[in-house]
Amino acid sequence: MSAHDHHAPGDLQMGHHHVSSAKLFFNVLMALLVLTVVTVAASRVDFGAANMLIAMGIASVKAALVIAYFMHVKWDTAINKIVFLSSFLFLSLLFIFTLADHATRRWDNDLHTMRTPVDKQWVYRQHEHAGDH
Amino acid sequence: MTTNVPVIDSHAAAPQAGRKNFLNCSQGFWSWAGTLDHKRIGIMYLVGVSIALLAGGLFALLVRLHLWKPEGVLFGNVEYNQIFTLHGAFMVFLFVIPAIPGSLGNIVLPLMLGAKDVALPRLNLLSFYLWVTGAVLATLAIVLGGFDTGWTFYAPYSLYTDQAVVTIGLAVFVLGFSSIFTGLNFIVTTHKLRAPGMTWFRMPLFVWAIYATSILQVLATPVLGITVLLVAFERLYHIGIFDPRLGGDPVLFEHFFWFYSHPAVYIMVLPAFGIISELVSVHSRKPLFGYKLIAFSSLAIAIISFLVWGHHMFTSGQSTYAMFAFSFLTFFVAIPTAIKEFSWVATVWKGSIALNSPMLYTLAFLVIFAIGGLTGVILGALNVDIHLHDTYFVVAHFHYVMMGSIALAFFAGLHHWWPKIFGVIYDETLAKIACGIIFVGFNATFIPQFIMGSRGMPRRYATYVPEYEPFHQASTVGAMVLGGGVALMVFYLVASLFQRKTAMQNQWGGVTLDWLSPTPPPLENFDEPPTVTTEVYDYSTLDYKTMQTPVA
Amino acid sequence: MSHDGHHSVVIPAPGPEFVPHTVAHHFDTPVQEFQAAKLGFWLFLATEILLFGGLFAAYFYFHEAYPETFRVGGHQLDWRLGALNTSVLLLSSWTMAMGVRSAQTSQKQKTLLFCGLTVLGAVIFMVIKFFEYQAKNEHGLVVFSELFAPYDAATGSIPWFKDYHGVMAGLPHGHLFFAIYLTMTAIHGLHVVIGAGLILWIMKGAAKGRFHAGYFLPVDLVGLYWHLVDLIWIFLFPLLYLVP
Amino acid sequence: MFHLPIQDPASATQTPAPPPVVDAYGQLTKRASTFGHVDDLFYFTYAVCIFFFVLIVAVLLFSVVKYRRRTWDQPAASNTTHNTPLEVVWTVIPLIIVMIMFAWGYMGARDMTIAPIEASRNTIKATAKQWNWTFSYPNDPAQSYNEVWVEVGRPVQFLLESTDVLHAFYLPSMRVKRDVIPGRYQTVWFEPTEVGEYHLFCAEYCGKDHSQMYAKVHVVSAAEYGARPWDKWDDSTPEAAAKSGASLYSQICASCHSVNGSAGVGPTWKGLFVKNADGSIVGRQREVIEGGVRKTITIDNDYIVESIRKPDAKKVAEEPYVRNAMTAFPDLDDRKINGLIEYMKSLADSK
Repeated sequence: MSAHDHHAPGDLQMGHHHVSSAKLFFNVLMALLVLTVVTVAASRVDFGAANMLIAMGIASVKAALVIAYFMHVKWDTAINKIVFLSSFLFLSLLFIFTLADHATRRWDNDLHTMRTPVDKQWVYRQHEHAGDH
Repeated sequence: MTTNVPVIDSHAAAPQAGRKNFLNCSQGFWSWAGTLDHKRIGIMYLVGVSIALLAGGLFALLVRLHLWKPEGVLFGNVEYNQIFTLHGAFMVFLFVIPAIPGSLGNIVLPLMLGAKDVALPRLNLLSFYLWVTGAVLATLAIVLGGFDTGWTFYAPYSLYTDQAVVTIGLAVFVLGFSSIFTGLNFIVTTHKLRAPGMTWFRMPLFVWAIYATSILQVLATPVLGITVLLVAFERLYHIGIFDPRLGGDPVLFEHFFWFYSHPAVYIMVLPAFGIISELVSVHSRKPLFGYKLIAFSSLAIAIISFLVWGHHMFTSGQSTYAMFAFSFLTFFVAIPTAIKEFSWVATVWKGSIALNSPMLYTLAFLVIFAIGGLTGVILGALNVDIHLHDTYFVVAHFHYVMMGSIALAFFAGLHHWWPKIFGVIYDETLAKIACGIIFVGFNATFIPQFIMGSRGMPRRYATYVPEYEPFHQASTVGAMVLGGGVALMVFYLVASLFQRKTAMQNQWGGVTLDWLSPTPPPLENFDEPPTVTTEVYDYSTLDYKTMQTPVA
Repeated sequence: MSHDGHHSVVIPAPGPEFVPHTVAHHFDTPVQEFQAAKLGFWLFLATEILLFGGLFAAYFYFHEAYPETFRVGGHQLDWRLGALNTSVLLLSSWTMAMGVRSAQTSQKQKTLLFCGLTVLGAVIFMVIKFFEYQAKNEHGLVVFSELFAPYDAATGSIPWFKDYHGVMAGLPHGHLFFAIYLTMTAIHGLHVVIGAGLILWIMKGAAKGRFHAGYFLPVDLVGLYWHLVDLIWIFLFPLLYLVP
Repeated sequence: MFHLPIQDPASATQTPAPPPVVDAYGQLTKRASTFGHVDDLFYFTYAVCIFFFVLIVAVLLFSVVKYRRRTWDQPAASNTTHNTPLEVVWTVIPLIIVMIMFAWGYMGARDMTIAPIEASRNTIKATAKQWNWTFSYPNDPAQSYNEVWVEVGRPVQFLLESTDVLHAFYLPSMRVKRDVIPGRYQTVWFEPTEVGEYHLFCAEYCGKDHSQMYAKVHVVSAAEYGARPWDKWDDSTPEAAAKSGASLYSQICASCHSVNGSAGVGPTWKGLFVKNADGSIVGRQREVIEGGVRKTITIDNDYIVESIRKPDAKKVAEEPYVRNAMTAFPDLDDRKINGLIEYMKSLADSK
C-alpha cells in the first residue's frame, strides 16, 4: 500500500506470489470435511442455548480455514486483509445494534405491561382482527 | 507544493496552438459513449446528474406551489404524494449520491493523484451505465403509474400500496451498485495509482474526502441493496419479515434502511466537505488550517456514521436502551464536523481572499452549513427530537445539509474546475448575481420551514391546518427565487461553452496536481508522469505566470 | 490511444502453448495492475458479505422472535442432503484452489481439469438443490407454482405455503422459516450459477493459454469468488439444517 | 377550505382546533403539558447554536473585509498551518457541550417514555387506521372518532395500536410523539396543564390521506370530563340513529363508499335495502365470494356487521371490489353499527 509500489524492480511478473503446496490444500480440505462431520454430530446432541454458539463456532473455524488458505489471505497484502475482515466488522455492527434493540425491547415491554393492564380495560374489544392467526 | 518540472517548463514556454486535449482528441458519439477516459465519463455523469437535479428541482417547485393554500392548489393527495416521493427519490438516488463523486470526483481525483486514469476504467464506465439504467428504471416507474412511498420505502405501506414499488426498488438496487463500483474504483485508485512522492499526507483533502466516502459506499450500500430486494420479494412472494400481518417487524426494515441511509448522508456530504476544503485553501491562497485533523475527521465521520443510524428512529418504538446508545453516539458526529467548520474559518482568517464566484459559493456554503450542522445538534437531543421528529424542522435541517450545503458545494466545485475541464470561463458577473439569488432564495425557502416545524407542522402533508399558511407561502416564494437562481446558473454555464471565452492555464492559482497538468488535460492527464517533492498546499511554489497564460 | 509518454508493458509467455499479456495502458507495472485488480475484487467481496449479511441479520432476528417455528421448520429440511451439498461445495472449493495453483505454476492441462471439476461440483450442487426444492414443493412447504400468487387477506394465508394445518400447525408464522430458507438458498444458488459461468469463461481463456505464471489474475479472482460462495454456504448449512 | 374529517356526530362540519398561542420566545407553540424539559433543552441548544453561528459568521465577515485580495498576486497574510492548543480547545469544548445536551435529552426522553402509575390507570386507547383515529375510554362502551377528551391536570396514557400501516401520534402542544406500529402496542403519556383544544397529527407517512388524518384533543376540566362528552350518540329513535349513522358515515365510510350509486373503492350503499310496497324494508340479494366459493346471499344485519368487523370474510363478487381490501373496524360497537344500518335502510328506494 505504499506509494513506492511503482518502484518495484521492473520484473515482468506480477510480483512475488506465494504458491501453496498441493499437500497443504489437501490437508485443509480434509480438515473442512472432518469439521463438517463434527458439526453434524454436534447437532445430534442438544446443548440447549449453546447449540447456536457451537454451530457458529465450528462454522467460523471452517470459514477461517477457507479464508486463510484457499483464499490465500494468509499471504495477502495488509490492505486486502483489512478490507475483507472489515466487512465482517461492519456486518457485526448491523447484527449487534439490530439484535440488541430487539432483545432489550422486551425489558421495555416488561416495564409497560406491568404498568398497563392492557386487556382488562376495553370491554368492547370483542372481535379479533381480521388476518390474525 | 508539488513540482512537476516538465509541466512547469511547458508553462514557461509559449503554449502550442491547437494542443490535443481529452475533449478534442477524438470525435463522434462512440468516442464518448464507449470512452474509458475518466474525464469524459465524469462529463457524462455531470450531464446526467444535472438533468436529475433539474427534474428533482421541478418536482420540488411543484410541491411548493401545491402547498400555497392549506387545501392544496395543484393536485389530489395521491398525486401530491407521488410528486414529493419523486422529488426525494430523484434528488437522493440520482443526484446527491452520485453527483460529486461521479462527476467532479471522476474528473479531478486521478488528476490530483497524478494518475493517468482511475484504476479500473471499464468498471468506471459500467458504473455510469448502471446509473443510466437506474435512471431509466426510475422513469419507467413513473410511466407505470408512479410510486408514493416516500424515498424511504417504509414498510408496511410500501408492501401494500398499489404502485410501481418493485420497479423503483430495482432502480435503487441498480443505482446502489453504480455507487458501490464508483467507490471501489476510487479506493483502489487512491491506494495504487498515486504519483511517486504523493504520500498519504500530501494528498489534497478532496482526495481524503472521496476516499472516506468510498469506504462508506462500499460497506453500507450493499445493505440497502438487500433491503430493497427484500421489499420487492415481500411484494412478490410475501416473505413476511417486514409485513406485520405475516409476523414481520416494520422496525426491522427501519434498521436495515437506516444502516445504509445514515451513512448515505455522509456519502453525500463528505465529498462536499472535500470540495470546500480545496476551495477555501485555493481562494484564500493559504495552506489549509489543521490539514491532518481534517483528513482524520473525514475518516472519523465515516466510521461513526455507522453507529448512529438509530437517531432516525427515536419515536419508532425501538427500545429505550437502543435510543440511549444511538443518541450518545450521535453527538460524537458533531465533533469532527465542528472541527471541519472551525478549520475552514481559520483558513480564511488572514488569508488572501479572492471574492470570485467559486469563493462566493464557498462562503455561502460555510454560512449555510453552519446552520445545517447546528440544527442537527438540536435534533440529536432525545427529548427535543421526539417533538421535532418528522416535522418541517427536520425537513429544513436536512435541506440545509443536502441542498444548501451539498448542492452549493457542488456548484462551487463546478465553478472552480469549469475552466480546468473545458478551458473556458463563464460570465463572472452573472455568476456572482446567481450565487446571491441562490443564497437568498435558499434561506427564504427553508427558514420559514424551521419555524413551522418547531410549531408542529408534520412533513409529507398534502394539506395542512390554516395557521401554517404564511410560512408555506413564504417558503414557496423563496423556492421560486431559488429556482430562478439555479436556472440563471445553468444558463451562463451552458452559454460559456458557446462563447468560448478562454480561461487561464491555472485560473485560480491552485498548487495541487490538478492545476499543474495542462488545461484542459490531455488524454492521459500529464505530458510527463509527475513526481511530487513538496508538501500539500504550499503556495510559495505557486507559479504566478500560469495564472496569466491563456489555454492554448 | 497511444501517447508520447506511453509505454506498454508486455509479460512474455512462459512457453509456446501460452500467450503473452499486455498490461493496461494506465498502469506502470504488472505488479500495480495485479494489486489494483485484486484490491478492487476484495472490496467487491466485502460488499457481497454485507449483502448476505442483511439476510443473516433477518435470520437471527426471527430465530430470536419465533424459536419454535425455526426449530420445527429446520426439521423439515433433510440434513443429509445439506451435508452432502456442503461436502460437494468444499470439494469444489478445493479443486478451485488447485486450479488457481495450476495456473500459477503454468500447468495448462491441470488448470483446465481442476476448473472443469469445479464446474462439475457446481452442477451436482444445483441438482441436489433441485431435488431438495422438489421435496419442499411436494410437502406443500414451498409450492413453486403458486409462489407469486396474490396474498389472501381474508384468510391471512400465503398461497405458496400449504402447511398451516400440517407439521407447522399451531406455530406462529410457520411460513417464515421457509420464506427465509428459500430466499437465502435461492440467492446463494444464483451465486453458484454465476460462479460456474465465470469458471467456464476462465476455462475458455485457459484453453487459449492466456493464464500462466506471469499472468493468472482472472483465475485468481474467480477463485476468490468461488471460495466466497463456499464460505456463505458454510454458515447457511448449520443455520438452516442443523441448529433450529 | 382545508378539508378535515368531521369530528362531531351532532354537526355536519367541524373546524380544526384554533391556532395555538406562541410561547414567550416566539419559536415554539405554547406548551400545554408538563414536559418543560423539552422547551428548556430546545432553547438551551438554540442559544448555543446562535452563539456559534454568530461567531462563525463574524469571523468570516471580518476576514472577508480585512483580508480581501486587493491585487491578484497578493499572498496570504499568514501561512499558519495549525495551532494545536486552539484545535484541542475547539474539540474539547463542543464535546463537553454536547455531552450535557445528551444527558439532559436522555433524562427527558426517559421521563416521556415511562409513564407514571397515575397515567397508566387513566389509559385511553387510540386506534389508528388509514386515515382516522378511534379513541376508546377505560371501562366505557362509547368511543369517539377523530376527537378525544382528556382531563386537565391528570396524567393520561394513550395505548396506541394500528390496524394497517405505520402512523404516528403527534401532539405538538404536549410535545409528545410516538409511532403507531401494526402488530404491536406502543404507549405515550403526558399531563395536560391547560384547558383548550389542540391538534393531533399523524406524523408518519401513511398513504393517500396522511395529511387529513387529524384529530382534535379537548383538554377539559374534571367536571366536564365526568360528563363523558365523547358519548354523543343519539339512537333514541330509528330516525335519530339513522342521523347519527349518517354523520358517522361521513367520517369513516364516505371516502370509499358512495350513497348515490356511483362507484368507489368499495361498493355503493345505495340500494342495499329496498322498500316494499307495504313499507317494510328488506335486503337485496348479492353475489359474494366466501372462502373462494361464489354464493348468493341476502343482505341482512348479520352480513353488514360481519362486513364491517371482518370485511374480507365475504367479498362482493364484482370488479374491483373483489380485489380491494377494506380496513376492518373490529372495535366499532353495536350501537354505532346499528346506526349505520339504520342509515343504510334510510337510503332504500321504493320498489
